[in-house]
Amino acid sequence: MKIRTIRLLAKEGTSNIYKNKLMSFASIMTVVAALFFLGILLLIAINITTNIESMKRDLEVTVFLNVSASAFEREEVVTYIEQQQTAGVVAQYRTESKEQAFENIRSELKNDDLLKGLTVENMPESFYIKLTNPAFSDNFIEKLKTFSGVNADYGIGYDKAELEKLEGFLKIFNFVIMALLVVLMIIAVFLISNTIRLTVFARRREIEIMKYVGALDSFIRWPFIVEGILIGFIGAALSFLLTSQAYTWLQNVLNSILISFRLTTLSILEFGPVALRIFMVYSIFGIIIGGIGSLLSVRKHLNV
Amino acid sequence: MKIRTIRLLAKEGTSNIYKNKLMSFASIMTVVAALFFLGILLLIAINITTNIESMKRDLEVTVFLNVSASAFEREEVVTYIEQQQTAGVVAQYRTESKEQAFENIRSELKNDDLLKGLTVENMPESFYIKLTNPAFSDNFIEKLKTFSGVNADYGIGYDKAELEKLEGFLKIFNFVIMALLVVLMIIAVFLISNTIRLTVFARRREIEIMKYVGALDSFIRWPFIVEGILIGFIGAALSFLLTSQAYTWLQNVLNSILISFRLTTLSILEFGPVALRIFMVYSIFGIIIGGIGSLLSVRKHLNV
Amino acid sequence: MIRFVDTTKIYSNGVVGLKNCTVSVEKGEFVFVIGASGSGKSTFLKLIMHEEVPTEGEVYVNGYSVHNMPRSEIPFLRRSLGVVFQDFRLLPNKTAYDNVAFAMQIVEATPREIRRQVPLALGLVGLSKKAKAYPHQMSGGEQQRVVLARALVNNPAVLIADEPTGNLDPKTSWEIMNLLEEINQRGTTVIVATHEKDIVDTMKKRVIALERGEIKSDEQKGLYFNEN
Amino acid sequence: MIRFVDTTKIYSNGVVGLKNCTVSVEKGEFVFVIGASGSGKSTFLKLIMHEEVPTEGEVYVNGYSVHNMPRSEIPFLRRSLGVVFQDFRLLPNKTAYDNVAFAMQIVEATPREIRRQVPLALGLVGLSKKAKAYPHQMSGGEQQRVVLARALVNNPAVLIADEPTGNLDPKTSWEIMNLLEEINQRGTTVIVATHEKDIVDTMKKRVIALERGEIKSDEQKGLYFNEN
Ligand SMILES: Nc1ncnc2c1ncn2[C@@H]1O[C@H](COP(=O)(O)OP(=O)(O)OP(=O)(O)O)[C@@H](O)[C@H]1O
Ligand SMILES: Nc1ncnc2c1ncn2[C@@H]1O[C@H](COP(=O)(O)OP(=O)(O)OP(=O)(O)O)[C@@H](O)[C@H]1O
Ligand SMILES: [Mg+2]
Ligand SMILES: [Mg+2]
Repeated sequence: MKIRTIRLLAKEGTSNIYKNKLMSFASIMTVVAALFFLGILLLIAINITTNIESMKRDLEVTVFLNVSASAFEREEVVTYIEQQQTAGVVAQYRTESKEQAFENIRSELKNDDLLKGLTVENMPESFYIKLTNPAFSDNFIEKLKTFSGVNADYGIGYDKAELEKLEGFLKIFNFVIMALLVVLMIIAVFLISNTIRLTVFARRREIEIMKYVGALDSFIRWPFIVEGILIGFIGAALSFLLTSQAYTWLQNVLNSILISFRLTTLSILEFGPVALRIFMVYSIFGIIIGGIGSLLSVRKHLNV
Repeated sequence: MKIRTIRLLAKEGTSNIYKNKLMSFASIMTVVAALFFLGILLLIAINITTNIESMKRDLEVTVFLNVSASAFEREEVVTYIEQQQTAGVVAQYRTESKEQAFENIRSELKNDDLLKGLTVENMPESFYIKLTNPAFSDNFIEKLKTFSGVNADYGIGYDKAELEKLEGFLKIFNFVIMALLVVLMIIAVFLISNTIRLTVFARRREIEIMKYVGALDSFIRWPFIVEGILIGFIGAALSFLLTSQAYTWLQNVLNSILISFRLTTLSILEFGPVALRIFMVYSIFGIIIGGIGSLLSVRKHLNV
Repeated sequence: MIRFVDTTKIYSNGVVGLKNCTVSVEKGEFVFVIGASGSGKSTFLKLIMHEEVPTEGEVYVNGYSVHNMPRSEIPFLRRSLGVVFQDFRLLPNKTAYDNVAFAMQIVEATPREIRRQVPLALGLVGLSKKAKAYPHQMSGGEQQRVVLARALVNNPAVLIADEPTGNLDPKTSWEIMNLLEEINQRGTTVIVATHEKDIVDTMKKRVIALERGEIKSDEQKGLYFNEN
Repeated sequence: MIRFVDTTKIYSNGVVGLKNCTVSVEKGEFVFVIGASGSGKSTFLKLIMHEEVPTEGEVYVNGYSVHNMPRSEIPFLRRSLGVVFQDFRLLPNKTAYDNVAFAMQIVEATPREIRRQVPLALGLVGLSKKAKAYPHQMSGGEQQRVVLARALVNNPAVLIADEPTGNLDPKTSWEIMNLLEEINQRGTTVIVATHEKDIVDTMKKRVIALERGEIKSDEQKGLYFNEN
């Protein structure tokens, strides 16, 4: 195929978008609708995953020192924790002194009767350590147990049950969202190619005429493919704009709800950092479905 | 319009579905896809709401009796609770005896040093009451406080914070899901009517010819409307089948995940009880969009 | 019956279809409209059936004033006309029979009338055997005759035929012309745009000749216009 | 050049389009195909251009054997033919100019050739002024001539015309026929299906007459078949 023919076919495909306004509009809008919904769902999924992951990270390892631990023994533990912090295992930690422990238990028990045997001195000092990743917990806890200052009787607390619950949620959620996304993706592909098929169908006479005049399949096909790709891309771009607007709005509303319910541990992602990736996903998706959808739709009518 | 004409037009609309196979297929599939996704999302929403609601109901009112409460005082409280149970305010309740309380605190504190001042006798008896609706909690707690046997110092426990957190979640969730559903609904209407518009567009020549031969608008319009309604209904029925299959499958997978993660407090709704309602929603939605979509699409081409 | 008063039709792209045309056709007349390709014959006929509306001037048909007509009356105007379109305009999804029947269904004829009239009309144009064929399964001439059958079937007051024999062999053309004459003798006004010199010359009917949108001549018992 | 060997075409609904047809047309001939409406003229031409395939028998065109032809060669067969379709088949979204240019674009002609040839072809059929009009903006005869221009523009080895003057007045018809004869004299094989008795009788070319799908006569310097 000669270069001027390629250029001709590309031009043809482009101008067909204008010439078949209604059909281009329908196709573009289908792309916009499908991608928009896909994108919003994806963003919600990312938000929920991120939040559950951060809850998992917020789980603390609780370590009690022996009531009688020496300053040296204490120092050993602190050194180890800080060294692990440098190594990137520990995210942050805080200590609870004997005095604080006593205060806490007193306010917790309320009934002074129960406090009879308790003094500041027989309360243990404790550490609350957040890990950067829950996966480090087992090794970290094993190692801590080896320190003589650590009270192994109390056990080193790490809310395995809570962790597992969160992981369970995450797994369910991931599963549901993956199922939804896959289904939605299939539906999107289906709807878009359906629309393209209809628009090509409406022009089947044209395709036949071209064939009757002696055009090669490729000569007929390429303008449609170019048209499909352009429609996919335009749809993706519009959908991206719509998504960014809708998401920003959603983010504002949700943030104010979060604040009014004091759910400050939850946070909503900004759109900016993911914008480029979303745009890429949209474009690639739109272009591929548009192009392939056109290709397949045209093929059926070429056999005359 | 004569009755035989009405019958004729209805027949015409029905047989057009066969005659324009590709276009009917495209429209039906668009309805199926849109309704299916709408339905799955709706079912997920119902499940999550139900679960959060049931978590809210699982919150317990915790009441401590005075350590020295008499049997009569205790009876008063029990009577009141049971009376409230008959009245439908209390869902269920359980008691914790002094012995159980002692055992619990012992295993909780672990360190025997701390238990020095505690005996079975100076432990309080307690009640854990689940309400049928968290909204009853304020009144119920106020009333309980008036009993002489109840230890008002300990406070009557009711996890307001937890409740508010759950309500916060619920509100966010409801908001997001409503936004999604509204958007999805708009998209569905849009996609379906888009497809119908394309199929009508492909037949605009026919419409024009009918007009040129002298047909009244209504004569041309009705077969299309019948066709649209039928397509909407067929789409709804297929979508319903698909939804019930997909949901049942999802339910099984999720149930096994729930079990493997011991998240037994969560439960997945059965499809059966909501089936009829879902079917009605689908049908009405499909029929209305199909009919109105056709009507509007045809109108444009009648002006010749 | 049909009256053009200083009618001009200019298409949206500026092309003149018809210019200052004043003419009238009385009930029961048989009129040929002739003229070179692009001279405005179809435009003339399209104005009668309200497919196009005049840019200037007036058109009256069967008591309707076509130039400013409420939308709702257009179907009734068209029902009083039987039209053979130059480009056929058959419904692609209907058989020959159903295409003809359609014209009766829209005027809410009884199924019995339809069952009697449609085969009759198809028989008149010699297509009884093609009743079950779809338009794309028929030859050009066959399709053209189905259109004629559709135009005839309701016994319209006026029959408008735009080159009804363009795709027909001379023998069939003559049969069709004789049919039109017979219909005309039963009282129907017949207006035929045609290129068939033979037929026009032989039939000796009124001939309206168009040239570049203008009426060049209008003669009773006219002959096919002899170009230069 | 073109050879039918005992070719039969039966359409999917059982209708016989062509029956046991054996005939050949040599390079440079000018052939009229005549016959009543529905006698198989278009079927005959459609078999040549591979729009239909024979049910039985063989068809050879320009060295291709049409009856069993790989898909990929069909475009090249068609490019060796210029076809005037009975139902026009113009691309609705392209102007007259672009429709004609399209036939050149598919054979990858240079833009310069296209700019030279297309106006020439439109001029030959008398449509220079309609270059920018879309098909729906043209009269029947104008559309028909655009189709002819498209068929001519690539100087095909064979020109196939299915009633190329069906929508044309006698004068224009004659101009077109003279054009076809001229093209034929320059070496192009011309096959014309037509109903125009006058033209066939005057031009005294080879005439193949069909009747119900069968070749009834095939005469050099023939006359329009006199029915019965
Ligand atoms: N829709 C339209 N838009 C623009 N121009 C048009 C339109 N329809 C017809 N014309 C132009 O108006 C003129 C008259 O057209 P018309 O169809 O009336 O011719 P005609 O006499 O029927 O010709 P033919 O014998 O070829 O059918 C022609 O020049 C044609 O190009
Ligand atoms: N696609 C088709 N399917 C079924 N039957 C067909 C088809 N095309 C043509 N026929 C039938 O085959 C016969 C020959 O048709 P053809 O088109 O060859 O006739 P023709 O000689 O061109 O007639 P005309 O002069 O009217 O154009 C006719 O009886 C016609 O009804
Ligand atoms: Mg005309
Ligand atoms: Mg033919």
